[in-house]
Amino acid sequence: MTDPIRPEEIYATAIAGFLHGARHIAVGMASPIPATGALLARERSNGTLRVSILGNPKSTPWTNGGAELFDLAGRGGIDGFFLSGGQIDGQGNINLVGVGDYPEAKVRWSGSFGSAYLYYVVPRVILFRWEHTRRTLVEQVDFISAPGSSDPNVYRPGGPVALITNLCLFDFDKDRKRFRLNSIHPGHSLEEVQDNTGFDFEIPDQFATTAVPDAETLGTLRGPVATRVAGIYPGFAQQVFGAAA
Amino acid sequence: MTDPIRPEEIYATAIAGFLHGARHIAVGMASPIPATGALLARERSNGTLRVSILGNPKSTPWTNGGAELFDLAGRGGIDGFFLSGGQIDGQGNINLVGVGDYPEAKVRWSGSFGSAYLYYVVPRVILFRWEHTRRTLVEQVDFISAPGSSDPNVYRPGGPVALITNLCLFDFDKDRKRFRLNSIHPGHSLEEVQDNTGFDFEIPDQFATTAVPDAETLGTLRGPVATRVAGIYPGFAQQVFGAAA
Amino acid sequence: MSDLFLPSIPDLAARVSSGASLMLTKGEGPDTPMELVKQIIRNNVRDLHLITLPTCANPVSGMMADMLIGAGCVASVETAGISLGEAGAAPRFNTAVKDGTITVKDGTCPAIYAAVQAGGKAQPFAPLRGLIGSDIEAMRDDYKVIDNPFNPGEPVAVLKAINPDIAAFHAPCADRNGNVWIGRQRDSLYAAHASDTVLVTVEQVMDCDFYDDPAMVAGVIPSFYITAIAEAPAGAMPMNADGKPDMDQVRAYASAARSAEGFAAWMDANVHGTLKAAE
Amino acid sequence: MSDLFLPSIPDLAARVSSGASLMLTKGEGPDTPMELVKQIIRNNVRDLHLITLPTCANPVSGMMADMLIGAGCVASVETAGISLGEAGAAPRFNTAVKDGTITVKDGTCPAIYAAVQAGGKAQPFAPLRGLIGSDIEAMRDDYKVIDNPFNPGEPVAVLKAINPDIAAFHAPCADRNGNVWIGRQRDSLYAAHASDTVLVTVEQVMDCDFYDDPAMVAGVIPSFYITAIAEAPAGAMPMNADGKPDMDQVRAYASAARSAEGFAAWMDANVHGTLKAAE
Repeated sequence: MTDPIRPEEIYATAIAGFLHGARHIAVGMASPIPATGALLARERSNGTLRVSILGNPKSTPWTNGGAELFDLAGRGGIDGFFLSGGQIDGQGNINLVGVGDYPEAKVRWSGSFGSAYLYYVVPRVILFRWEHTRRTLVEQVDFISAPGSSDPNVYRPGGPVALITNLCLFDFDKDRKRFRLNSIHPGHSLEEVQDNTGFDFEIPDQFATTAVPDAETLGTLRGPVATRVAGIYPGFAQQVFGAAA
Repeated sequence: MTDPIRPEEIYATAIAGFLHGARHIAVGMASPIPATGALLARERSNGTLRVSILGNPKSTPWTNGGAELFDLAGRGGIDGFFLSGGQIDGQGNINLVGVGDYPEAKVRWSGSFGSAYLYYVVPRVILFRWEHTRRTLVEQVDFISAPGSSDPNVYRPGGPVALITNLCLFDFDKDRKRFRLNSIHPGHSLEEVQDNTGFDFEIPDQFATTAVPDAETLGTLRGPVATRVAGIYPGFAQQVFGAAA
Repeated sequence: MSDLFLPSIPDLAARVSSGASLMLTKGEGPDTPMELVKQIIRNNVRDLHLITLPTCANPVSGMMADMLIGAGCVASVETAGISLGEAGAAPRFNTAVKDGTITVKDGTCPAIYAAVQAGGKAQPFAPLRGLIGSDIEAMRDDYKVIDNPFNPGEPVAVLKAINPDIAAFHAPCADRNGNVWIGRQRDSLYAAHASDTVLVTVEQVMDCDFYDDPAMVAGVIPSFYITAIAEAPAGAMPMNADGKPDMDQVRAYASAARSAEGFAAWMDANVHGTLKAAE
Repeated sequence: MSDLFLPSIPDLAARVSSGASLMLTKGEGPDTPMELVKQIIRNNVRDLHLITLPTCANPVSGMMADMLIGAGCVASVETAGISLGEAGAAPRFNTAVKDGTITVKDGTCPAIYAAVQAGGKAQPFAPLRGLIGSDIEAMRDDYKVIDNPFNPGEPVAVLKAINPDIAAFHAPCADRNGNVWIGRQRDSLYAAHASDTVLVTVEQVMDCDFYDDPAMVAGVIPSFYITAIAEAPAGAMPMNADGKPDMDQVRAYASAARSAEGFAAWMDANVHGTLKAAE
């Protein structure tokens, strides 16, 4: 009857779970799954959550240029944001610049974008990296675009709360400055997670299997969320939801 | 045939003499004679001089709020400005705050406005104070809203070039940090200037009588300049030019 | 309709508590929230820290600040200038300074702008050229002089960022979603970005969304900066909606406010009277 | 007509000399001055210091930056990100970094914005929270960490102000007096305020004065910031005037530019070819 649940729907549902009570979530460029999660949270918020999706003037409200996102975030007006990294390490440091000795690079990525600010000031930063390998989740990043934590004298109301991959969901333990396994996605094992993670992380006695969306959530995702996503990421929406813009 | 020349016309003509080659002059609030001088210079500039008259959105071009004047001036985009003072002293310091011991005041004026910045960055600041008395032109101001000069390590491309009163015109000698008599207005004497000035100033061997506007200048003043002034300072224009807005 | 639209000016005024810092803009255009300020006065609010962006030296903005000061609502003022513009000095302000009943933090326009823009950007402070050697710099403990980190030996003033508790202004219109159109009266936007609570009165609420119009949206403060909006036609008077002040009204105020008694009588007739009549 | 209107793109491009710092905006809207950039490339300009405000990571802005780099016009890049957006990595940029043929000053978006806004305000530097502990801060000699003058013991990053020699962007329209309408694409305004020379291509010049229209004027860069304007319909292509990039063209570029040979052939056909045909 229903189409099978797709991994993207599980990830988006997990992401939405971190956004309860938020008033304004921003989504960076080229982040369709985080956008889907944020838009799911928006549908559940009864209109109280605003989602600003960067990269397209039509989905952002700024009237003072692109700096306004950062200004607003600095003022505490952005509750959640999403960051990825070519490398992410066990301390939550992210690298968006490249592999190898800086400034030359074996592999060069596009750059750090707003990470070296938003990671410090947005209270709920959700890290995502769909490729969960020892290449991406490393012991120590080659370049710190933005650090996972800061000394106590540094102004830092924000930081990572979670890391989601194609294998599992980690929480970030701010006190111990390391990741803790929260749940493993259906069909994957602890051994698989351990084999593919380049950093140490805490394994609690109890951890769950990542929840799959229930019928109501699926209806929301495949209905109003899919329609909105199709307006912004038509290729992605077509592939995941079969939805046309 | 011609109406007698009014003092305001002499002052405005003298002011215009300082504005040759300027591209953009700003005029502060409630400064009708400086505005008249600037608009005279504009008529003579063949359209190359812009005059922004503060206090009325219609006569200012800003699209980034009131800060834009100062930002533009800091960038070198304002060539001339006008400042007055409840007190002006022999070092070119101006006081727009009050008489007596700060913060209490025997007399309180409205405040320093933009003086503590524009006086530093606008290359040609023309001081004006129509009441030339020992009460206004003092040895030392009670409060320095903005100093006439700065130490060499302070960023200061701008500063005073002249002071015009109802008796005379002073130049400001930047090297010696004091005023030098330039010319005395028709009908007034050196003795009168000396008796009414509270600070020492240099008296050169030769000084002129302030020039009265020639016929062409008078025609410009009483024609296109009067019309523009009437749109901004209707009461003043009526009184000086008999011009209606 | 957005839930930002509260029914009345009293609802907005109720958000202004004694002891708050309150920012008013300079009143060059019809941005003077006079009806709201009258209600704040009626509420007998005390110990406000009034901050002018950067002056209240146009006839109606100056009158508004002068009324607040004369009514005893204000403990301190940070300003680059308070006057009634062409109607002369602000009599209650000048008297309060002379009597020492208010504290003045004298500033200069670009310093107030820079500190407020830093506040809106969540920067801790703003550097600014100028200022050095002035008594403005010397008298302020929220201004300091540091060595320019990129030009050692050059002293540069730094100004603590300003984040007012409350900004209040009038605007031409809001849309049905609570976006406020200010056109190029952009000081209102900077005040809104910097302030924790933003109270706006508007001439009218329009049944549209400014984001649908590329021209209009360029002059908009987005709704998420706004705490509450009240529709208040003529809410800026004696500043007319076209930006021209009614100078007869301002001069009548200026004349009355020269004495404490005259001010009290004028306030009775023009501020408290409207309340008393309603009681 | 204002004397800002020069007849052609070559007149504008002639103002871009080797060694200049050149700011490009991020290309979220149709602000990509592609035709002008092509002419800069044809002029064989060298040693540009390219500064992106704050990225060139949308398809057409990234392509423009990548073309300049691939053509050898660029000595160094200050950026928070260069890519072709959904068309993937910027191949010539990535290759140039790996080969060490350009220097990259890696930044972060709000730091570039803050430094450019400080430049536009003639502030010597800008403080910014964040940054501390990142290699971005560590690697830059124009970023320093100082003690917060108002909160001793708190380290704060300060960024040297950015004042590019040249800003170049495309805009929807200019009026007959040389005022440029950008709507809410306000990064162009901040680039113009900060830069010494401002080169603008516009879809069309309109026979009006934007100052006569209170809605339009809110989205205007005043003429006195603008050095020269050329009317260039479709001057932002493959960014369409409605803000939608022609992704087929961008993908064709991305595919060709994967190799040096493919890039050279693409440039011959799409940049130099247009000149050769005219010769």
